[in-house]
Amino acid sequence: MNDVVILFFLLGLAAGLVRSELKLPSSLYETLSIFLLLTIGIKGGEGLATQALGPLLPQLGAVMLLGVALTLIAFAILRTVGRFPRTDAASIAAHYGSVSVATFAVGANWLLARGISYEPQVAVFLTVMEVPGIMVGILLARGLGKKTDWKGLAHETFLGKGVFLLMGGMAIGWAAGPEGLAPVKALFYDLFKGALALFLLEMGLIVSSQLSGFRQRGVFMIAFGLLMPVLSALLGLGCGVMLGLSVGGATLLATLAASASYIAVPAAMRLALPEANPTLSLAAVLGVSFPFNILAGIPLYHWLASQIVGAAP
Amino acid sequence: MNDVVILFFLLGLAAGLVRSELKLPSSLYETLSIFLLLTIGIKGGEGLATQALGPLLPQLGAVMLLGVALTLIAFAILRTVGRFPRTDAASIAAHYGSVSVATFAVGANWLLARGISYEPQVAVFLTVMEVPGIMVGILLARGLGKKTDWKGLAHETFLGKGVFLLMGGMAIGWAAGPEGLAPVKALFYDLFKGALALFLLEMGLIVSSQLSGFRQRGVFMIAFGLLMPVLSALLGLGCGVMLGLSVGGATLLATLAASASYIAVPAAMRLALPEANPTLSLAAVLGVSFPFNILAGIPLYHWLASQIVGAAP
Amino acid sequence: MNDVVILFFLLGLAAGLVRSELKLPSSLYETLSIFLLLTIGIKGGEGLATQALGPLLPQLGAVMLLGVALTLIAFAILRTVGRFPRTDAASIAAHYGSVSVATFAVGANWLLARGISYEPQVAVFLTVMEVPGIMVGILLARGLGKKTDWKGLAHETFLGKGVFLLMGGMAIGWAAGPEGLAPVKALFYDLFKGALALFLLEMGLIVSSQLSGFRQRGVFMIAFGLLMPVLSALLGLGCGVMLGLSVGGATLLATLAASASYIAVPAAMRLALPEANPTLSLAAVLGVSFPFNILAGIPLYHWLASQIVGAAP
Amino acid sequence: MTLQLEKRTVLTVITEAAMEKTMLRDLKQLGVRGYTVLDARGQGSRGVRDAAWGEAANIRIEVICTRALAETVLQDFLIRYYDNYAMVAFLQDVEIVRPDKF
Amino acid sequence: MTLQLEKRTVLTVITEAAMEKTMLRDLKQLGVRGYTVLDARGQGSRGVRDAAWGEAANIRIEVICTRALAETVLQDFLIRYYDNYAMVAFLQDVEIVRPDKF
Amino acid sequence: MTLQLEKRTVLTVITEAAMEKTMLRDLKQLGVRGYTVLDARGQGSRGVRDAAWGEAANIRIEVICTRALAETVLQDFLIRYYDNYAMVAFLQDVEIVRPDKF
Ligand SMILES: Nc1ncnc2c1ncn2[C@@H]1O[C@H](COP(=O)(O)O)[C@@H](O)[C@H]1O
Ligand SMILES: Nc1ncnc2c1ncn2[C@@H]1O[C@H](COP(=O)(O)O)[C@@H](O)[C@H]1O
Ligand SMILES: Nc1ncnc2c1ncn2[C@@H]1O[C@H](COP(=O)(O)O)[C@@H](O)[C@H]1O
Ligand code: NA
Ligand code: NA
Ligand code: NA
Repeated sequence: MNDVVILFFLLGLAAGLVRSELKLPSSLYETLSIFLLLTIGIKGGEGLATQALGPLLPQLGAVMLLGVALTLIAFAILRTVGRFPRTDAASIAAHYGSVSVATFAVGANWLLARGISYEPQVAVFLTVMEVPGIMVGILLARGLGKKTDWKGLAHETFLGKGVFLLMGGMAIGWAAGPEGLAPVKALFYDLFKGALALFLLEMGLIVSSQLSGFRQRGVFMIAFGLLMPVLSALLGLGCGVMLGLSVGGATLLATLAASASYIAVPAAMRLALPEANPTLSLAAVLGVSFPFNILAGIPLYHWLASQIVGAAP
Repeated sequence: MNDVVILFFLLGLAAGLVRSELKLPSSLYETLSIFLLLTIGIKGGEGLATQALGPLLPQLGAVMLLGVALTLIAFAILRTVGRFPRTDAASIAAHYGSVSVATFAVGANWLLARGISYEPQVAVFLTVMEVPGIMVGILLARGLGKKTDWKGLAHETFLGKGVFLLMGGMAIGWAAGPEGLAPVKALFYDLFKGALALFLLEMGLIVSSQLSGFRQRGVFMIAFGLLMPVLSALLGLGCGVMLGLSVGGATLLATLAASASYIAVPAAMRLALPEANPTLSLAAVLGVSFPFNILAGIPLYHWLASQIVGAAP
Repeated sequence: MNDVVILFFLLGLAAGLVRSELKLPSSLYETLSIFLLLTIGIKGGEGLATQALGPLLPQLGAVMLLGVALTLIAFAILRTVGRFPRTDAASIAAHYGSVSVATFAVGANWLLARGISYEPQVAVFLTVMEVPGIMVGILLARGLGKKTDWKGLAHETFLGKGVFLLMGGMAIGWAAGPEGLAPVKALFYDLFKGALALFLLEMGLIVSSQLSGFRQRGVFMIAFGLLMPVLSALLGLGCGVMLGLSVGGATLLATLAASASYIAVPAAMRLALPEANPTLSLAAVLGVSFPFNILAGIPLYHWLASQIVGAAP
Repeated sequence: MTLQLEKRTVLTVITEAAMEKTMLRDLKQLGVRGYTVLDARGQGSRGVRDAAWGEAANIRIEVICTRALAETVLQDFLIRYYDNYAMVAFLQDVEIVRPDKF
Repeated sequence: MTLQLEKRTVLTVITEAAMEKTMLRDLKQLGVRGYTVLDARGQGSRGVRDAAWGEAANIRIEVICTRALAETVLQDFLIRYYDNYAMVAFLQDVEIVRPDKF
Repeated sequence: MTLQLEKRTVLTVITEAAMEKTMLRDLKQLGVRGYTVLDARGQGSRGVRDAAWGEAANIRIEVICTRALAETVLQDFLIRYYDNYAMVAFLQDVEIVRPDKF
């Protein structure tokens, strides 16, 4: 749990909380996120290059269904227990039905630091799980009416920076293979952890800036931000067992399920459901669920995975 | 031909063509180009540090003449076959008489990946070949009249970022020598290929944004953008043989001759020949010649070089 | 003395002096300074992790007193010999009583390149020595009146980017220890010298832009900018001997004493002593003392340290 | 030769960076022939918008056009965006040359 | 529905980047409810301010408010900052919608 | 003490980033005593100018000066640059303090 990258997150958080002058240039943040997305894609693609792609398709179907289920469950909880208006509930649910690349990176790093391997296709899961939350969220809020610009939305989603760089990196990793990638590994692989550390420094700053969002509905949102990830992780673990993943793979799928989007989904919701309150969802996602996942969730999900996957026949 | 850096170029190109949201921060692009220029200079200087500089001077004279010849030939073709107005012809010719650092970097990388060595002074050729195209282009358009601000232009050219960083890097590499450079090689040498990959990602985006320039005179410009590099490469090879370069050195000199400037020359032409259409030249240089050179040209020039240099007495 | 990083400084200086177009993106400068501050902190913290912290406190007291003494001495010289108005003298004195991280980095790099070790707590000295100069400078200008916003100033100083990143890096290095840091060393340690080289390139540009500040009081400021560092270094050496530091440690403490702030102090003075002329102090600090220290001062201080520390009983 | 100055209106919109693409598309549909965009930060009734993080940044769009078109665009943006997005908009008179451009 | 335009004043201040935090705090104390900040470079009586280096950069602050408040702020800034800092300030009339915001 | 406001003119030029050095030199030759520059992107009759790539970026230059000088500069820029460069320029009235500065 005391991975060094986490210390950078805590430093950023502290900087924000004590109102230090510390601020990273916005182009550094953008550069680091491009770097992380590309590298995660490349690593996944490199792994896929060495195995048959046949069994992948049904697995992708399964994790997309998982995303749909998570969105629906979150929506139900937010409507019934939380008594949120329809649009707000749908928007928050979309965040939790989708995934966070930063959480995934911390999880993958956590496993690597402990020498635990995972299936390369989990990086593909990351890519496809960005989408269902957004689609289901909008359907829940708007129904199947014609008002939503689905074409524009599909464009935003599939050609947005996140999905495009993940898929592009995957294509590069797959096409180049381990040997072809050798010349660029000094940049993309050797510096990955350092880049993740700097990125988490900025994440700490971002998280601290979202905490004021709890002024409204604080108690419920904090509880939801803690419990929804655990519930999602359990479903993710179940899905992982079903797909026959290793302990590492199941841990990462649980981490993905538990993670909530704070980039792609907020942007999509701003455009598709403008009347939904963006402050509430970001406060829950960034102020509670992201820190919980990287500080306590990942070790917990790994412990659960090793219990369940070990026990599975 | 399937070097991994080329895959990044194709990814950037695809991103632009499908209108993805992908965009690199402008300061990343600037940082990468500073990095590449410095490193190319340093490597060249390091090489020069181990050899006598005497024979260099006549070689520099020869490659400058080559640049003059290329500009004149391009101008003649554009005026006679293309029937371009004088100023447009002169401006486009200046682009093709000059060189492209990015193309050079891909060429050098291509050779290194195959273990083919080249003379360090080719980096010096790169520097001096930036200049003649600009000067001759302006002379062709304006004659020897007094209207051109030659002093300002010389300042722009020699003290512009490109030439200054190349020459400065060279001075550093030369002064420090292989041992002195050791402490900074982890940055400048080990990360060179990764940085080139990211740079080519952006180049793909830039190329895709120039393709609309073919609305005017498209067919001619595409043909010119394909054939002029091949013609130039042949002249470059001839010059390389004359100078007694190795196969690697002759390949790189051919690549330099074939390459066309898309940074220094457009900027100089904007100031010196403002009435020349900048869209046309950039479309040809970036939309045709740059991709052609890095995708097909370099292997072709190497094949030609190995035929000719092997055959030369 | 011909360390390669110094060559980058000279290149930047040359670029500025010949008015080259060379300009680094501001976010690159910011990124490099964040990187250097964090790394210096991390390295210091890593060193501290392996030793008892008990003896540190009295040492910190001693170096803070050193900072106070340097500020008072500089003020006395500027008032009596320089006949400066009270506020200007106080402001310039504050710069020289404080320290420069860039100078420290060059000094540490100089020692490392020669295999000379130094005590890790010198990085802590760097942090605490930023402060006394500012406080004493303001007291000298304003007296103990109530007009100064001490609270705001303390906030600026302790939570400013510089001190916060140094202390934060130290905390990370200390908490993670050598093994915990291993995953991020490829970024923070291996690239340190390359990053320092690029940073000094920009420093060269900045220095060249400050030289016009000598139009007023040029001769005196140049003399002060050369002699004050030497005097400070001697006091720093004395302090180092008193604290029982090694030759390397004493050299670095002398370098710290000799260095003058050009980031934290100017910013603090702008706010606290707005009527002080900022051009004068920056010209002396950046135009004279910084280049003197990194080009000639550090070797000189090391030579002195080896004479004195060797001779001390 | 004396300057031929004509009056036009400049509409300035300060809003969320996330809206850039959408609003520029709207502008074109409404018949605007040019615009300029600057990156900005700021504070207003919807809190501080100042972040390394693109989602929480602002942009400042400037459109020079006829009074009538400026009012049409402002009206349209008011209805479409004012309630749900951080947004401020204002009009100013300006004098331009080359009136055929705007 | 026709646009309900009202007159307000925009105060623009171009000054040293180092003053951002201080001036924004002053603005709030003087009762301003919103502002927009842009990064800038430039030249004036205090020399060129154009550097990678934050200390030598400029910012451009824009505040839309009532005429009276704009004059109060300008007066206050004149006294507090004009003598010792690189600074330029000016007022312009603008037309806004939603007058309750400013 | 009441504010002593005087009228001046602000000339705004939006043009290609590549022209920055040249135009700022021209401004000084024409007698301008200060200017402010912002980085910008945009679209106009010469296409989209919005790129990571410096060659395809815009800048926005702002000059506060007397009406007469503003018109002289505009006239000069019109003749020298308008035909061959992406460029838009406009004038606005502003009220300033410290009239000796402009
Ligand atoms: N009174 C104002 N003056 C200048 N800019 C403002 C003002 N109010 C708001 N803004 C800008 O407009 C953005 C959105 O405003 P709002 O919708 O009020 O949050 C803010 O982030 C500021 O950049
Ligand atoms: N006449 C002017 N027009 C536009 N901007 C100006 C003018 N004078 C000064 N500035 C800006 O205001 C800043 C401070 O001006 P000053 O206090 O005169 O040095 C300069 O760095 C410029 O960015
Ligand atoms: N109507 C307009 N309103 C605001 N900015 C404009 C307008 N037209 C052009 N621009 C800006 O001026 C630049 C050059 O315009 P143009 O010469 O028409 O291509 C564009 O890239 C825009 O940034
Ligand atoms: Na999820
Ligand atoms: Na060429
Ligand atoms: Na000092």
